[in-house]
Amino acid sequence: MSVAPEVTESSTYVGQSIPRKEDGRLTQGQGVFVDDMKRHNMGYIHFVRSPYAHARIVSVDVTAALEAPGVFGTLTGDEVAILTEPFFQIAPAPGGNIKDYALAVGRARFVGDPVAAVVASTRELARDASELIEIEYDVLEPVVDARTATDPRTPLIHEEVGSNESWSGTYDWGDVDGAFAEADHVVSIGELHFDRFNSTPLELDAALVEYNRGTGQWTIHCNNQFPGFAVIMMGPSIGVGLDKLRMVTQDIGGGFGNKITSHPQLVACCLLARKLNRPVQWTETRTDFHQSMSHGNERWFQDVEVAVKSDGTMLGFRCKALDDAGAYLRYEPLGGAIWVQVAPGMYGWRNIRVEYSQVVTNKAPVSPNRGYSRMQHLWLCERIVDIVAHELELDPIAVRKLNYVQPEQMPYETPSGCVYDSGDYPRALDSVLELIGYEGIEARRADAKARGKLLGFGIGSTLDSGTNNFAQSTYLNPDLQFSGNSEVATVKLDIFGEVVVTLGTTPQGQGHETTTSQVVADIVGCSTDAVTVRVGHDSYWNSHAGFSGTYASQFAVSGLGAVKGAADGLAAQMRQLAALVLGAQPEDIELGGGFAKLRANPEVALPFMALGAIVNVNNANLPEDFDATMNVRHVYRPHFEPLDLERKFGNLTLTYAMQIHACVLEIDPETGVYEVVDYAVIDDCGNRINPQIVEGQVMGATAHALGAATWETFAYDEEGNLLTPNFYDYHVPHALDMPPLKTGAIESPSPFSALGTKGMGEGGGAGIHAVCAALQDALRSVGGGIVHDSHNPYHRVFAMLQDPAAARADVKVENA
Amino acid sequence: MNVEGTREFDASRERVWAIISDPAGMAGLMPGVDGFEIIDPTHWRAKVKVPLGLGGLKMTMDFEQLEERPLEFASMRGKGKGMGAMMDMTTSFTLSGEGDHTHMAWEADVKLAGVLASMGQRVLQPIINQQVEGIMSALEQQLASPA
Amino acid sequence: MIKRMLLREVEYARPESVEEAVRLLGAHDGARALAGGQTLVNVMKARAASPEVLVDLADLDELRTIGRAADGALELGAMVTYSELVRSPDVTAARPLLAEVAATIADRQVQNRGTVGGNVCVNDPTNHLPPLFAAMGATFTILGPGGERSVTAEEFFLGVYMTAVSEGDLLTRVTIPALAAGSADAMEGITLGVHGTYLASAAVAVSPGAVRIALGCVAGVPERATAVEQRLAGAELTPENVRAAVAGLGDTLDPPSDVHAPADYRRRLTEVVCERAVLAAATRAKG
Amino acid sequence: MSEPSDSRTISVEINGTTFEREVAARRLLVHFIRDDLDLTGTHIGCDTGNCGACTVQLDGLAVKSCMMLAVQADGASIRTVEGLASDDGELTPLQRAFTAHHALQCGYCTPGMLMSATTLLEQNPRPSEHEVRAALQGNICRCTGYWNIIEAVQAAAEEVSAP
Repeated sequence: MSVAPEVTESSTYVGQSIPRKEDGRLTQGQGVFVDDMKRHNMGYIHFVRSPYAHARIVSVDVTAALEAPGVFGTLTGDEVAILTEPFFQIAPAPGGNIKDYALAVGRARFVGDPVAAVVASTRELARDASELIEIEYDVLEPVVDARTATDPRTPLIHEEVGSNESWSGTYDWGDVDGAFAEADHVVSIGELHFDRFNSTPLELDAALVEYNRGTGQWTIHCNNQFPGFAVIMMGPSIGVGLDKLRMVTQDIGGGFGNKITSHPQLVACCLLARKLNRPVQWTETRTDFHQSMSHGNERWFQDVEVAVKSDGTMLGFRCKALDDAGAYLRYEPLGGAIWVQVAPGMYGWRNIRVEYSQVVTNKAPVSPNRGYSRMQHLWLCERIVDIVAHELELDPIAVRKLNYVQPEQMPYETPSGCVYDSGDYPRALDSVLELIGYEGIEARRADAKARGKLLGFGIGSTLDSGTNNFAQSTYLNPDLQFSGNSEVATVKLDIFGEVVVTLGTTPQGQGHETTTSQVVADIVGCSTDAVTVRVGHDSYWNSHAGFSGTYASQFAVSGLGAVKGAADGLAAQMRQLAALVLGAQPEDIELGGGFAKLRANPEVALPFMALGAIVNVNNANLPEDFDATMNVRHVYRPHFEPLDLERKFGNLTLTYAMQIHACVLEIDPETGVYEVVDYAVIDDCGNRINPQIVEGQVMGATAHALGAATWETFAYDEEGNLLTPNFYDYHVPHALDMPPLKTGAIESPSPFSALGTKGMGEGGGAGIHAVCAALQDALRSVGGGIVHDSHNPYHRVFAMLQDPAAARADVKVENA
Repeated sequence: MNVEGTREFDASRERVWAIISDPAGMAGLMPGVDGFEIIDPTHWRAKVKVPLGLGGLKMTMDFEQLEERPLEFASMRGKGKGMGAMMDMTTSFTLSGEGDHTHMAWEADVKLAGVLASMGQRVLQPIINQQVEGIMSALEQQLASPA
Repeated sequence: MIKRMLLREVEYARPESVEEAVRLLGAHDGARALAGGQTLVNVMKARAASPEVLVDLADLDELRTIGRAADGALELGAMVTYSELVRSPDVTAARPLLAEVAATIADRQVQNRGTVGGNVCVNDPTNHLPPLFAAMGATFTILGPGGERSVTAEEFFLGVYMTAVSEGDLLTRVTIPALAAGSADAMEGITLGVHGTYLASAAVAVSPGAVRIALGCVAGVPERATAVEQRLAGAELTPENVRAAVAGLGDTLDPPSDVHAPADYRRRLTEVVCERAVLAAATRAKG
Repeated sequence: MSEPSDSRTISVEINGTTFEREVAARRLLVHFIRDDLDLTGTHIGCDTGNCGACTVQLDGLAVKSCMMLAVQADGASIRTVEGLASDDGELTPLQRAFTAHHALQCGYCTPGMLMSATTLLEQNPRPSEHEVRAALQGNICRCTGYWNIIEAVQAAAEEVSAP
């Protein structure tokens, strides 16, 4: 029997689950990941990292290491401080005064902070030599709790800032005080905590860097997923123009945002390639990654107050948000603005005030992680709904439906000026309830009870906002000159009629080669097999723009928007040429099946090969004014209106996909151990180019959420040691840990994107919300503990079982 | 990590004190001491090999006497550096008791950095307990033998 | 200091007889036996340990056998892998629980390489076999320069990563008495994920009139719950009796805290898994 | 006699070809395969033997090549992902099922997954869903959540076992 997915009878490739073009090489071990590449005489880099969370670097002595066998050279923080400028800071002063370099200069600020680097002829010899680098530290008191970071007795991490606060600002929309005056109930929650974790892509950060002495140009083979951002950081630091930094990616083994901020290591690699005049290679270890790379934003929500009408309608909320950025601001404080994309969650709340502040701590720097900054805030919104429902004894499902933005309100402008493009949230909720079999939930609860288990049911609803308006950065720093977004694609017709597509993106498993070929094949009129999509990103291809990369749920809009623009352009040129050759008008020409045909008489046709050849190698007879190149570069730019910085108001993202998750779990009341026993997800990301790929993203993000909800955490001790520094203690769920899953989809096309698509891939955070909701539901019958943390290991659940009063002590209801 | 405990000895405080206040005496009690060197009256250095089945954890420990009230109280700080671990330990002993009986209360504040600190939390406490047990048993044994 | 993944220089030998292995282990300071390597190689990658000489036991076929002694006791060569335990008819006949537990150690790949001898010689408090063997009343046969000796579990496990196998010694065999009529074993644990690292574990062997209980994860060695054993000796193993006997067990323990389980929680878990293991063993013994 | 030494000449058969190389005693099997033999389909994703990206078949059993020294593989027969398809490029049912069921995204864990799953189907041609999950437990995937992988393995088993 055939195991191929069913291809429906359809005139288009778009909308079908065609098998992926990428899979042939990846299932045969023929993918090319960075660590697979070798160069003659290359050196292996080993970073020596600080074992202390906070320490003055008294001295670094590389003498013995330089004499060790096979060693080519070293790099120290002192050299880096001479050779480079500190990285550009997004934050305004004083947070922007932070001096961040490729290696720690003068002070180590987290366990794993790279202090020196050594290069040798083999991996083992580099590692051996690293033990000979003598570093003297003067250990300082570490700052590990964001809540005490600004206490005057707490040591400063960056003295040039004058405080451990890196950024703060108040967001105030609607009439918050009025809403509270109008409320029948005010529900308050003392403190909620969104935990620190990340998506731990299986491939680690890596680079192979070559330096061309003659041209002063570096070729950086790497797996950075946002090369546009990386070079903006690297160029000014090294003091070179961006064309000197040729960024090349091929297959990337997962990214999830975590591979955006490798620029400090890439700069160190560049300096070493130049200094040692040889190719150098760096591959991070798992422990390096956990200790130093891209933790998700840990966030505290304090003094949360919600204004509620007696029927459960919520008028809005106010709170403080305290973000723990870790030791350096590598992409931060952007997290301080990004959440505004989804300020009211999926709800019609009009009055919101958030006093946001961000502090630095002696932990690994935070950087984007799947659902970046929105996930934290959406978790807060979902916690608000479930806690309010619990306290006022309302049905969380009814409260959601009552408070959701309604389909007839679409497109909907939120209090912060963001525009939710389309969707039917109540319908999606009904769909997920049907998938999970909600009508039988009480029978299942009774069955669980008979087995001594506490059953819990919970919903998590979430938005997956995509295609950023980078002007959001000016909420943080009005002097920044960023706005809009951009992505590039080039589509050309080669001499033998092959359609070749070059992207600016850096896919890490999202199947861009496949979905691109579907869009192009439909427009140009050929099969997807006839479309070659180049693997990865290469800035020499000149098919990129300032925001090129793969991050923040945008490919289906920005990437495919660029692809469509370029393919439309090429198709127009092909019609133009065919018309010229066949003596017709371009509008008389139809493209299909690899031919340009006369609409009126399809027998009269030119194969693509002829079109490609005429322009490229047989062009003597073309008219002088014929300007088709058969090579079309298109830059996609979404339109955004200017922001109102005073009110922090305006549209920050183009599309809003959404997901609703439903979770059924059972707690063993004797131990707090729980198991997710049933799970369902509904996704709506507008038109789907390839439904199977979309479903794959939904599944993967769900798995991340389930991992983060129960097992995955970057936990630190009081000394700033990371207690989960690799997969031994950082438990990533495996095949036996996964519950049964049902998925379903709704398509609400976006009115704002070229293909009716919405970017997606980050909606999985809803799994965290759903598990929290289900735990709280299960605890209802045994004292009503309130879930305060996004991460609930068994011992935390046990504590809520043991002392429910403590677990709800800071939750209060005031009635008007 | 803070650990503490008490121990009773059938010996006079003078005898207990004589051993624990003498760096060489202390070194004699510690399990796995490979080498020992007195730098000055308040500083000494020991090469220690904690016997672990996986190959033994070698460390060079620098000790410094912090405070001493004869027959009553002694505190010291030991800083060690070895493969995969940096240790900074402050420990103190308080003695009380009359005649041929000594009550010892001890406590130690152990700070670790390096691979053991991040990966060894689960086994650290049992290892420290093993070490302390080793020291106390050795002390007991020494006290049991004729002075 | 933090970086991992690559071993220090090490010398390697692959002896062809047990005697030669013992000679090599004795002849080189810092020599260590390499069994399946599923812990040792990892620890060496982390450079948390670096033996100077590895004596690979792979070619010692006499350590790879599973047999039955005249009295029916199960004799497991130190190099028997977990996968071999799972598949062995002898194991299934003599102590079926051992096969069941072996199937839950780490994962298939580790089960294919990891060995009985490696598991007990490492004696990590979270390992499966130390408490299980302690409960089953296993004896351990050690070959050293002075000849062969056999020790009980109480004598074998000395501390975290420490056993009676000293430098120059080689564990050759673990012997486990066959289950007598009316006897049965059980092991219960709480793990980090399905089949993950134990946060708490209890192994129990029930025989007519007696219960042996060994707890994992609470100390450097498998901890015998002797007070509970005494309370249950001769008692009918009803849920009520077992619960009463286990009550207060946690207070007698001094377990470590870590990121997954604070000490108090581990005390509680240990009581629960102890109770469940006794009841499970009792049920099997009846069955 | 076998006296200790810091390197050894080993002979290993990999995907049907015998390689004889001198290798340092401390070299991990995975680095021998990837760096010395340039068979880069076998991947590395962790330091602790948890992720399974380096899984290969050693004498017919799935093992993690990062938890073995190359010298330990002396005399062994190894199969890596590059050895799955036939010489004329025909993919195995499992490889085809991975594509058909979208069982991979970034593809980094895929070689290890395929080696674990291939071993399972050789030993147990009709595994239950639980047996599939248990066989893959030692392989971490961060993209798919495993559901499609499990489905692909079951589909391949069905295809192979179908009369």
